[in-house]
Amino acid sequence: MHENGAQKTDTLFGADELVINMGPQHPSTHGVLRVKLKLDGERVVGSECVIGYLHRGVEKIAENRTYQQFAPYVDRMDYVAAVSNGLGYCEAVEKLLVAEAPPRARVIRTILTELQRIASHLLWLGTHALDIGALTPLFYCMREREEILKIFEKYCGARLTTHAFRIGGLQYEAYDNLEKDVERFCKDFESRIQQYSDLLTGNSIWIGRTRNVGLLNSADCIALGASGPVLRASGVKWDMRKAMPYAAYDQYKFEIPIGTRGDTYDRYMVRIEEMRQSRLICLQAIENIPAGPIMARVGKVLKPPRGEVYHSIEGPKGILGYYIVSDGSIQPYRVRIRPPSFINLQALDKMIRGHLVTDVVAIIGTLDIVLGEVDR
Amino acid sequence: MADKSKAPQSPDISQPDVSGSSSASAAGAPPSSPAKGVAPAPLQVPLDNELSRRYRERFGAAILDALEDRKQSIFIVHAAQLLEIARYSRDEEKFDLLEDYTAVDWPRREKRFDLVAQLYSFTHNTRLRLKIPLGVEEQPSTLVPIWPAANWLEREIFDLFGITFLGHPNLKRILLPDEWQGHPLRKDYDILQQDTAWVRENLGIESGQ
Amino acid sequence: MNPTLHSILAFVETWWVELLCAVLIVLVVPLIAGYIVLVERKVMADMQARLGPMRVGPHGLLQPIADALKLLIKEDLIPHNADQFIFWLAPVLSMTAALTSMGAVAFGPWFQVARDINIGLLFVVGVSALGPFGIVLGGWASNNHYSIIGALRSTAQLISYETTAGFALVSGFLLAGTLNVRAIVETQRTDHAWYVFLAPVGFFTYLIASIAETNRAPFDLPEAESELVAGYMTEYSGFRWSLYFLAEYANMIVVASVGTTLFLGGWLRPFSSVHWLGWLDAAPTLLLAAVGAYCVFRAGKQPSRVQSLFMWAVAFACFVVAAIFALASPFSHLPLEKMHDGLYGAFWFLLKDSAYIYIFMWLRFTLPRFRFDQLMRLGWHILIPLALINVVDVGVALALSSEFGLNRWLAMVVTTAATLGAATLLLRWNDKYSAAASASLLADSSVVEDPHAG
Amino acid sequence: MLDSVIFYFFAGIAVISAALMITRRNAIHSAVFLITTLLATAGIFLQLRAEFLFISQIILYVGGIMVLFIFVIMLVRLDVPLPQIRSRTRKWIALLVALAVGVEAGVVIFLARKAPGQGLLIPDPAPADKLPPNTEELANSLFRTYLLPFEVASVLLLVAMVGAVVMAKKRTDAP
Repeated sequence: MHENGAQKTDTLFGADELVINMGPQHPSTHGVLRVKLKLDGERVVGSECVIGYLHRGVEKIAENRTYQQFAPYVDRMDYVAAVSNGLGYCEAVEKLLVAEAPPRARVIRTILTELQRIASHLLWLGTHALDIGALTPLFYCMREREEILKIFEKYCGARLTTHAFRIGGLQYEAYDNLEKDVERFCKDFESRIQQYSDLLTGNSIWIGRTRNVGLLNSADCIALGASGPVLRASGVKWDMRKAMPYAAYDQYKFEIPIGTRGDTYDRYMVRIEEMRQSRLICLQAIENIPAGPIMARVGKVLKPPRGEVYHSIEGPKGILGYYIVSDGSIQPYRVRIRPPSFINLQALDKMIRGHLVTDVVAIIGTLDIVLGEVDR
Repeated sequence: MADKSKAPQSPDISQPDVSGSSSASAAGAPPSSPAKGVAPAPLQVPLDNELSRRYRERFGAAILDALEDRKQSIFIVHAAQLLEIARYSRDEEKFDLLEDYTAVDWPRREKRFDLVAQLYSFTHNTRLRLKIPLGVEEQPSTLVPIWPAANWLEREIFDLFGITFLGHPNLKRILLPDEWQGHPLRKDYDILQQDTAWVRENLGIESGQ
Repeated sequence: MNPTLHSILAFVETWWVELLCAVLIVLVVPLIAGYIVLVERKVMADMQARLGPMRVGPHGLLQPIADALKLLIKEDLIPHNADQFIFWLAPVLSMTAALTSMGAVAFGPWFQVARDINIGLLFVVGVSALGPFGIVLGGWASNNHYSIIGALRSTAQLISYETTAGFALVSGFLLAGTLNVRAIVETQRTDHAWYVFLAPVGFFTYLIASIAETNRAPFDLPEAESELVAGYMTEYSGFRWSLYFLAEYANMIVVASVGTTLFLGGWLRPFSSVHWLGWLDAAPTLLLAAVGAYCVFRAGKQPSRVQSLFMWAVAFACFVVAAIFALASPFSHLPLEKMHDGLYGAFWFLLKDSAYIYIFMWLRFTLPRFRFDQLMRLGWHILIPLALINVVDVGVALALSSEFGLNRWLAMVVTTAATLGAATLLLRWNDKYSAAASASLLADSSVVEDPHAG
Repeated sequence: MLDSVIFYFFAGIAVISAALMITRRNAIHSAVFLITTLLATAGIFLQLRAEFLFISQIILYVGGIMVLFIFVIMLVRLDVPLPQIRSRTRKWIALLVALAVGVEAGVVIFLARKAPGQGLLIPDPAPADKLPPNTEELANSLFRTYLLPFEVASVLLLVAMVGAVVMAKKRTDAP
């Protein structure tokens, strides 16, 4: 690990701190995150994240595309939750246009977004468990995620970067058996969640590896801007879907799961419970999908009036915000994306202080970051 | 590009006189608006509610303007008093979450940049946007002591816009390599532009495009 | 005749069985290890709702051979700053230790290299304990921090769990009264009990310690891939890497064999002293015939001619071996007793070995990985005291039955209960301790503050 | 014949690697050669049919102590070449000690030659299958004949170990 290695190698357990690099090529940094760790023995005394390896200048690209042309780009940020990204962007532009998607479109958007939330959490669960050394949950999670991706594929032809929504509503009508597919998935899914719980929730090694690891209390969470499951696990009962409902969330009943200690185990439990709640939302939504148009009349060429808008949704990883400034032309003057992973990652340093190197892996996992979104 | 048209019926909104003609001026409903035929309500209106009055009372001229754009509150504040306003917002008005902090470049304006902070209050479930017009040479004070979340966000602004924050604990580039020249999100940085020297030196290729 | 030549010839004449066994071990163990990998992947796939290797040969049966070929022709890299000599030496050391220790393992009453060595099992344990030198030295020689951390972890882990394993084995040795491998198995026959039933605590502590010693999950910290990339093997590739890999699996066979010999009755048939269960002797024949029949059944469904031909070949081999077993069985009334002992012994021994290794795999796919402090706490705070108490308790039980004429089984039940009681106390104490430890960990973490963080 | 081939093989390895061990600059290399020496000595034990001694040598010295040695070497990074000993007096002392050991060895061999069958050279070793099982012999002498000295020695070692732990603990607490 010559260049990937230690800068200071006097003694391993001596008085000097040892600096090691984790990443950017490391199995557990979920892409190309690089963390410089200052170690005292195996104890972390400081850290610095080096990011930007995947920086593509998405915000700059936005200024050179029309509003519709930019929509597919947002899928490439958090590529494991492309549908949620698309929802946030489309709704933000709709707000800028002072338009609103028709009810049918909103309900279908809600269904797909909740499925996407489940898929994102499943991928997180699998990789997080893998980081902690449990091999099997990954494959179970992939099995269920596959079902969701199949639904996406049937709906819009794409599985990963879906570009499922359009500004103003939907391009595609729901396919014939969408409700049935979603229902079948939801029916199976309850018992599948139980399988993960059987493997992990009560497992004393799992508890030993996650309890009291990476503590972050609610005050720190808010100060550091951490949102989503990280915030809820620290005991703040807050969810953008309840606080400022968007899409069709105001029509459905669901609970906001919260943790008590704000440790890795709590975040695990919160995400597991969120999957259950998402499943409930899906079940409620397919009960009654209103008939009607799926696209608002926004016109082929979008020229939003001058002004600016900030719109944020509860993405699977936290608050996903879009700040769009229009100068009245067909291209946005400025698009700012508030990436939840980027801001949650700030909390890493606080969380890993005093823990062992081994725990760093668990804590990076528990933050549920996607580097495509961190670096944009 | 920014001052192509001026909608006839709109009052000139955002205007702290410091900002030039190119800053976001108001527009009425666009031709493609769904509410055709109905006289469109103006999208930007001056804001005069409890909150804005409290802020104005407290900070007087430092609140350059208060307005509402698509029902979202915006305060335009003076950079010199940013820190006090931020502290007041957090402690008194309970805007405890700095949701986002970014900048917009208006190259033709006298004060070239707008810093834009999105605040959120868990207590009142409300949002507030602070806009801080900023000249090229101006250096705003950092918000890290108020909201630690500003740390990376300010680094990102520094990286992509070249705005320096006074008192920031670790102000260096975050997304781009440390030695990179130029600030890509400025409007005069072309989409195809890159630090060719850096690319050649560090990646061993002629061009990153 | 030349005296030197003469003595060499005499040597060969006396020792030809042993030499043959040794050659067989060196040649066959890598192959077996390769197939254990295949089985592991298949088991893992089955547990994880997928198929595993399917492309190379029918059901991936030729996968190990393909893998071996790939590893042999892969480029062999030695890092520039590595210590060339030790880097070369380390994997060889690992492999040598694993294969040498197999010399004293009795895979059946006849199949054993070092047959009369009267420290038998101790030899296996001692020599296999040399293997970790390969890990430690390899990790050091790679000149890579991940490797060194892996090597350090491996050393600490080895020292901790070797002790546990040793004490667990002592409880078995006490029961057997000998160290000789064959004598141990024979005493289990005459005692009418496998020692797993007489010393269950000993067996389970050995089971855990043996998993830890072979660096298998959940104790695979020296090579924890999500933390240390590949630990001590990070810089190894190609053939050297495959030596490490083979050594790991050979070591699994060794520890499983030790456990099988001492606690699971070695090559004895289950209930070997119960006469009406004699029909169990037909089990190998039936099992092999069934496997052969399954292969015939699958042969028609293979996607290509070559694959179905291969399947037929496997079926044929199964039938041939089944026939040999049938010929050697007591039912055939042929005078093949020595062959019967050897074949059937090997069958039961390998069956038990496989079951033991299956437990390794099962745990690997089920459990998350320990953290290093947890691993050490488990070793030093629970397993070592437990194994020690168990040794004392087994001794007490033996004394009770031999000096005071107490029923042997009763004595064992009483002392095992005492050991388990002690284990419960240990666990409770440890829970308290670990809670305190994590509390102090958090207290520490708030002390360090670095303004330049982020 | 074969016996002497095996003996000289092991003895040669032991001597050569011992020499290499003291001449290597790199501590890990030295450790590796020390391991080789110990293994070769163990081989000689095995040839003498002292099986228990052989395996104790391997388990305790090679498997236990040397692992700890290497652990410590890796921990404190002794793998950098150590400075040469320049002190003249130390060189003289070393020479003196070496001479003394040499003389001692010579005397032992001389005496052994004088009284064959009692010293190092056994003219007619007993046939291998007639040897008493030496593991049992060893156990008997340790746990029956010399039980008290054996236990005293164990207690002494225990005390030494506890003392070492206590001293080591003090030192880390002091600064």
